[in-house]
Parts: sequence; C-alpha cells; structure tokens
Amino acid sequence: MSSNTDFEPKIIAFVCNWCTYAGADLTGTSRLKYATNVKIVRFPCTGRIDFLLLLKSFAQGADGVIVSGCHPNDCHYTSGNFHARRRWIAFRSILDLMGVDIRRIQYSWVSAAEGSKWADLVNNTVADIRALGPYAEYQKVADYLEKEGYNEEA
Amino acid sequence: METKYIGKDGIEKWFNAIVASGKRVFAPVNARGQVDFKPVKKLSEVAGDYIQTTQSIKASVYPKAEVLFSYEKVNGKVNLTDFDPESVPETVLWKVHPCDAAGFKPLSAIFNWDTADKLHNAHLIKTSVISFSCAAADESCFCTSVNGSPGNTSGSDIQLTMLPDGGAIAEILSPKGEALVALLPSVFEADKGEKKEKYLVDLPARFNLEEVNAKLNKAFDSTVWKEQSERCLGCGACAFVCPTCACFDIQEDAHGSKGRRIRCWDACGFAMFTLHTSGHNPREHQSQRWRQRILHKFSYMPERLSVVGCTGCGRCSRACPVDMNILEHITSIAKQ
Amino acid sequence: MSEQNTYLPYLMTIEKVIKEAPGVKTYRLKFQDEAEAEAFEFKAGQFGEYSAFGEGESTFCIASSPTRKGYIECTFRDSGRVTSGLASLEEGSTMGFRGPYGNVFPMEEWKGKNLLFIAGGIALPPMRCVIWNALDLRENFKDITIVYGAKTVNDLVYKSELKEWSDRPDVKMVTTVDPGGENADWKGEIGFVPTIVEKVAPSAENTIAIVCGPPIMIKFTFPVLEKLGFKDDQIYTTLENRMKCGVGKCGRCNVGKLYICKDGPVFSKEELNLIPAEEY
Amino acid sequence: MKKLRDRAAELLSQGVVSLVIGYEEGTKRPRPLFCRNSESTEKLIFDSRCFHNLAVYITKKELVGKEHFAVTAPISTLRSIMQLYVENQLSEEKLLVITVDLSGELREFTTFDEIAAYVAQFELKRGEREQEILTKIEGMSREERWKFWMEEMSHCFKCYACRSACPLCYCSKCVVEVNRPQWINPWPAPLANMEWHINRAMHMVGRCTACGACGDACPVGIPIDLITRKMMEDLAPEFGYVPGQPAKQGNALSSWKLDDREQFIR
Repeated sequence: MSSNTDFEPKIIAFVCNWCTYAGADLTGTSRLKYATNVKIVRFPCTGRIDFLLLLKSFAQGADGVIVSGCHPNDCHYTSGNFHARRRWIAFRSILDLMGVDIRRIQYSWVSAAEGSKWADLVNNTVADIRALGPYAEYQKVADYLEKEGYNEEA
Repeated sequence: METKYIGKDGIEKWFNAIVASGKRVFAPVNARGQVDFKPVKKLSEVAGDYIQTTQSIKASVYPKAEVLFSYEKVNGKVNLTDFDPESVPETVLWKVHPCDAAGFKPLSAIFNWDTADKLHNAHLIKTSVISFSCAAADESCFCTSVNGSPGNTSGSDIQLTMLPDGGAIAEILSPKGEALVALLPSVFEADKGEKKEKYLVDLPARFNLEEVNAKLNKAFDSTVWKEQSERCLGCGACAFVCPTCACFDIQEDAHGSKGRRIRCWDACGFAMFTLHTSGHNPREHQSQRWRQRILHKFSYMPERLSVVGCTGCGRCSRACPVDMNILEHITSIAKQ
Repeated sequence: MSEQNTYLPYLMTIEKVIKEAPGVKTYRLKFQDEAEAEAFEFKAGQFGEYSAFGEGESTFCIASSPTRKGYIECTFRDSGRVTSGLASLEEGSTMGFRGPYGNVFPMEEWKGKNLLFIAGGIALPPMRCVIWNALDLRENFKDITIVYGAKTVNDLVYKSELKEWSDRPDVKMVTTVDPGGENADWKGEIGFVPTIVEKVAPSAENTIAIVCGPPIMIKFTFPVLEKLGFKDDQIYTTLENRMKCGVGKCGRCNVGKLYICKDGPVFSKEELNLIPAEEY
Repeated sequence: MKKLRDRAAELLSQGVVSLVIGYEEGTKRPRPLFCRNSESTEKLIFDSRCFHNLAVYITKKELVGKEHFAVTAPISTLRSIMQLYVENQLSEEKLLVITVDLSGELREFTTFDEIAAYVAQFELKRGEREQEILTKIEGMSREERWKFWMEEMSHCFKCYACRSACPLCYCSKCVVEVNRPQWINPWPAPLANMEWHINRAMHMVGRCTACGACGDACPVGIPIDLITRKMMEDLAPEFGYVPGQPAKQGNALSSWKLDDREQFIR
C-alpha cells in the first residue's frame, strides 16, 4: 500500500441524534479542528441504522464509514445501542467472511459531551483510511452488469 | 450447406484462428464443480466429459441484465442515449449442444413476433454458433420428443460431429459458418463420406408433441397442475437455466441525475411476477404459475408463434431443487 | 439498418397538470420532437408505458381522445414507486412515453348505434378517451348515456368534464356515489353502479355497452346488462394486467394464450368468454 | 419403511391427518411427496438420502390448509421445525412429526418439547464438503476471500432458489421485492448478488439451523449455505445458543446482553 498523499478519503458517518450528533455539534461549538472528509447522516438511534446503508455507502463511493451512537446505558430509547451492537457483531462476522474490508467501518460511542472524542474519532479514521487507500476494489464492481466471469474484468 | 472433414489437429488450429481473429469465444468450461459457458482462449480450457452445461447459452443473445438505454437529466431536460448495437462484440459459441442452438429460434420468435427487438437482434447478428452433435445423453434429455435430435442443426452455423479419430464431420450451414471456415480454410478437407447418424446418441422419443398439445388444449382447468406443482418451491431456477425462457423485467438504475433502464431476467414462477398494484394477483397460486410455464411452452407458443418453447435440454429438471421433472410431468399429461 | 429500440421512450413535456381527486392527477403531454408529434397516431382504447426517469415505467391508457390532436393525456393514481415519481413532476418537466400499444375500441362498427358508458372510480380514464371520441364525432352515434360512479364525491375524476357532459343536451349523464360517499351538496344518484345501471340504462336494442371499472363492479354489472337484454357482442370492456414491455414479450399479461397488451386491452364480452377469467 | 407407510396410511384413513408430507423416489434422489390418501403412502420412503428440508412446506398455508397434517422429518427438518416453533410459526395442535430413529424405529412427536429433547442428542457437525470449503476459505487472506466470493457471486442469477428452499425464509414479502426504497438492485450483478446474500445471512442470524437447503438448492453451485453456517458457528457461543438447537432465549438480533463484545468499538 503506497502512501497516497493526494488521496482524500470520503467518509460517511451514521450517527444517532441524541449523543454523537450532539457531540459532533459540540466539537464545532468548541472550535475544535478536525478533518473535513466526513459527511454526517443523522439517525434517531443507532438501532435504526440499517446495515445495508453501510454497504450502500461503499457502493456509492465512500472509502470509509463511521457508525456512532450513545454509550451503553445512555441510549435515549434505553436499548437501541445494545441492539445495534449485536447487529454490528453479526454484520462484521459476515462481512469478514465475504472479504469485505471491515477495517473501513469504524464503530464508536461518542456522547453529547465528548466533542473532542468526535474530533479524534474522525481524525483517526481519516488517517486509517488514508493509509488503506481508496476502496476501489468495492467501487469497481458497483456498476457491473453482465460479466461472464468476474475475473474477466481487469 | 456443405459437408467437410476436419482433422484433430485441424480443429485446434481452427479454434486458435477463431480466437486470433479477435472474436470473443464462449465454450463450456469445467470449473467450481460445474460445466458452464465461459470466455476461453485455449482449446484445452474447453470441458470434455459432460452431458449438459448447467446454464444454457441464452445469455449470449439475451443477457441476464442489459442496459436498454441510459439517460441524463440536464436543466429539466432529459437526454437519452440509445443502446448501441455496435457495442456488442463479435462472439463465437463453441461446442454448443443442438438443443441449445435450437433454442435461438423460440427465443427470437418471442423477441420478434410482433415488434422487432433491437437488442436481441444485435446480439444475434454478432453471434456465430458452432454446435457439436451429441454422442451421449442422460435421463433428463428429450430433444427427440420436441422436434429436435442429437444432430439437429437448427440455430447452428456449423455443426461438428466428432469421429473416433479425433476429427469431425463439419456441416457448414450458413454464411456465418462459411465466414468462420474462411478464417482457416486449409484445415477443412473433403467430406470422407462418413454418416453422421452413426455417431449420434440413440434417444427414442418419450412423448408425442401433437398428442401433448391436444391434451393441453383441454387441460386449463385440470387438477393436474395442482398435483404436479405441490412440491414446487416457486423459485426461478428452471426459467433461468432454460434456453428459451424469455420473461423479463424492466428496472431502473438511477444515480442522481443519471441513470439507465435495465432489462433483466424474470420468471413466471415467482409469486410477485403478475401481482397488480391493487394487490390482486391473477396467478396467485403456484399451480397457476406452473400451468402458465407448461402451457406457455407447449400450447401458447406453438399456437401463437408456431414454435414449441422447449428444446428438450432437460436443464430445468436437473436444476430443480425439488425434482420437478418436466419430462415426467409432460409424459404423464400425454398419458392422461 | 436503423432498427428502432422499442424500449426507448418519446420525450414528453408535461404541459398541464390537473388534480382530479386525492392522489389522482391528469397530465397533458406534448411531444418534444416535432417530427415524432407529427407521425404519432393512436385510437381510442390504446395504452402506453409512461416513464418517470429515475423511477421506471408504469402502464396507463391514453385518456385523451384521438380527435384532439397535438397532445395526449394520462390520468393516474399515486400508488407506487413509478406513479409517485410521476406525481412529483411539475408542469414543464420531462417524462417518457412509449406507445401506443394494444388494440382499439371498434368505433367504426358502432356507427349509428346508441352508446352506454358504465365506469367506476379510476376506470373512467380509458372510457373518457372513447367518450370524447364519440362526442367529437357526435353525428355518428345515436343516444349516448354515461353512468359513472365512485366511492365518494371526492373520488370522482374529471369533475369539470362531468359537468360539461351533464350540461349537454345530447348526453344523458348519470353520476353516482356509493351509499355514505355523498356530501351535503350532492345532487347525483346514491347507490352502487350496477344498481344505477339497472335503473337508467337505455334499451339494449341497437346499443353498445362499454364497461370499465374494478373487477367487482364489472362482475356485478355484466348480469345486470344481461338481464336488460344485452348480448355478449354488445358489451365491451378493457382489462389491465400487470405489464412491463407492452409489446407481448415480457410474459406478465398472459391470460390464457392471449396477451392483454397485444390482443387487448379491449375485449368484447364475447371474447372474454373464451379466455380464463381467473387470469385477469 | 413398511412401518412408516402403514402408519401414514393409518393416519390418513382414520382421518387423524389429511396430509402426510414425506419423501418418494425421485429422478436421481428422493424428493418431497404429498400423500393425501392412504394409497399414495405406498410411495413413501425414508432413508439417509432423504435430506430435503420438508419444513419449508409446513408454513405454506395454501399447501397444508387448515387440517391436521403430518411430516416425516430427518434431523435437519426437525431442527427447522423447532426453530419455526420458537418463532411462533407452528402450533403443536395441527402438526404431527414422525421420524425414524437410528435403530430404525418409528418415533412420533406431538409436542415440541419432545422434538427438542430428541434433537439435543445430535451434535451439529461440519460435513466433509463443508469442512473442505470452509477450511479453504478460512485459510485465505481477506483479499482472497473477496475475490473468491465475487467470482462465486458472478454466477448468481437471482433465481432465489436459496430463499425458496429455506424453511426460515417464510416472509410473504421479501426485502428484495420492496422497491421504495429499492435496497438491493433486482437484476443479477456481482455486487447486487453479494448484497442479497449478506442480507440473507443477516436475516438468518441466530435462526439458521445449518440444514444446507439453500446451498443444495443453488442451481449454479454457490456454497451459500456456508455463509450462514459459518456465521452461525462463529456467533453461537457469543450469543449464547447452540448450533442446531432452537434459540429458546429469543431471536439473537432482538435480544442483547449487557456484556456483548465491543472491543471493536472505539
């Protein structure tokens, strides 16, 4: 993996409304600087984040994904994040088997008070993805139609 | 139509000449425990000992998913980009069974019976078919019951009948076939007078098509559909491996202001196939869908398009997870 | 060789949007290409595939009369992915249209006859095409009776045209709503369509009945017509099965050996008797 | 075999059940059989070649109707029946389950607890084929796994035989048939095919009983059953269920534990 200095990772963050979104807001109001590679999509709860959205992000050009919500026991809906955690465990296991690069999905708990954690999370994720390079492997198959053999395509 | 002889070495040289001409060559390849058509470059890649490929060759003239046209929205206007027939590469199909080649006729009948289908025809024009007559068959084969035979040349541009010496009788059947011969005419020798029939598998007919047709004409309300389809799971395996099934869906692949309209395979066995927006479904039960499949092939197509919608390749029977054996079912209808 | 791509739609500009009823809209469409507009011809009863680019295609009849040149109209209910995509378009925007497809009402054969139109709910559009066609060639036909019903007053479509028709001295117009669907201002009939037909229908003698509506309405209207003395060759309807291609290939709209998209959508009851009723 | 046929005939002729779902000889191997009268029970067979998962039929109302019915069930079918029961898809009142045990004796179950007790004796193990392919996959790098599955997925033509053959895919409307939004492209393409199979596996978390019906049904030979099997093997200990045993503690994805693993969460 060559160090891709020109490469600006595209990262989609799926965050819950009550903790991480508020946390990210705090990062801004605290005037903390962090990488601008992230597009935030706000959800009511991590429990609402469908796993297919993560795959769709990659298919549509994201190089990395952040999923973040309330810390355990802090969920606005009591247990949404616990359900989400289970789903992530299963999802990671399946993706890993299929050879999807699970290093490109970063899960986190960021509370409304953790403005600096959000900045760190984004910065670290951007750095990680920058090191991994563009997720071309995934994106190149996104528009495939009829191909008699996957390997036929160079 | 001209008959020639081609020797063992000649076959390989000719094959290499076809590949060298830049044409895309599809042939049966044994990989992943299955024999199926794949792009090949060398004759050694071509599978030898097998009865039938899992899938038919239909995808070469009717792709699983194909762009009908694409569009782009610009300032409230829409620009269309039509399908370009020139985008279809010249293709040679090598070692096609006669039952697969024979499938081109019913396929084209469906695609062209009233309105010409530009896409299908573009593929058809660019495709040359080199079939190999059949020296072996299994219990699912029944081409001789549906107007075909192990040496049927319908749909083929050239048919080879393999001889014990490794050479073959080459029947050159069309201008496209002649063009293929012209790639390396030197390997084609004068016909040695061998009788092709001698080398074909003996496959007695299992039912009489006219008889079946007559029975089916009165069978719409028969209980046979329910009886036969009880174990049917309603998947599309039979339709997708079939050389003549042509039912399709039209779908939209939209990405912001750009997009493309896609035609893709569909199957009459799916419960959602005929579902109306209102929730009403004219083919609500699996038995109705099974009936549609059989009647469409053996009654409606012969009547409307003058061609039977089955070539006896037996793939549907082999592919079916619950052994819906079409030969057995048709035979039982014929006996009723 | 310039073979036409059947699936390539004409580009149409939405010239006018009329809100007919909750969720129901009529679009007046104009060809963007002059030559295409010039060459385009259709007859009453035919349908097309209308596309919202980005969503897909949907099948509706052409709701305007072939006697009105220069445009076509379609009326649809927002009820799925494509129709809601269409419904979100505004005047001036572009949509697609393929057609015309299917057979036609044999209006030539109906010359000199009385016409009885019976329609229910959102099934008035295919009928509207025939009604205007007949009214524009009024001298060709004798008495024209229209019976139109909907669930509620709100659900009636083409409200201004309903008024126009009922104001005409040469049309007998009867509108009805299902019991409970009326409002304080309602002056029409109250009752289900078959009941009203029985009450107001003209003599079957020299009359053609054209019935369009939900299956349940058709099911109950046919026996009424029979009772009134209509023969099967005097009754016409139009069927709508699910379609994708519109040109007899995709395999959805088979009813027995027939394709609704090619052999229909117009059928006389005489023809209907020959195809399996369970498949439409 | 005779005992099974006699018993099935008896059940039907006495009107205890109106349908017996079992196996008969097929073209190459046994296939499902539906006996609605005592004569047809003559065709019934039950041996080690009978591995179609008949549980797929017992949630089809159109097929089993409102009457009592019986099903002859090998162990894989029993496991699925248990899971369907746990998911409230079956009632004990309507269904009589028959199996032939290792000693060749006929066993009948009228309650699901009996089935659970019987099933508990059998450990779910990888077969030769599963072992071979999974070992191969487990030995691959991530990039190799991606290539392997992408190549496999390029063969999928979305006939959905996997879905149809699975007893636990009983939804009346599948996610791929929803088009607002259209989550998964309906046409076959390697990525859309993979999305479908990932989706299928996610819907099987904690539910798959590793019967292998999906893989067996796949006409193009994609080892899709191994996706759900591996997922199940990996997650079972973590989520506290035993592979092949009914998940009595509830659906894995609709329950959770306070101490579920979270090392991967920053």
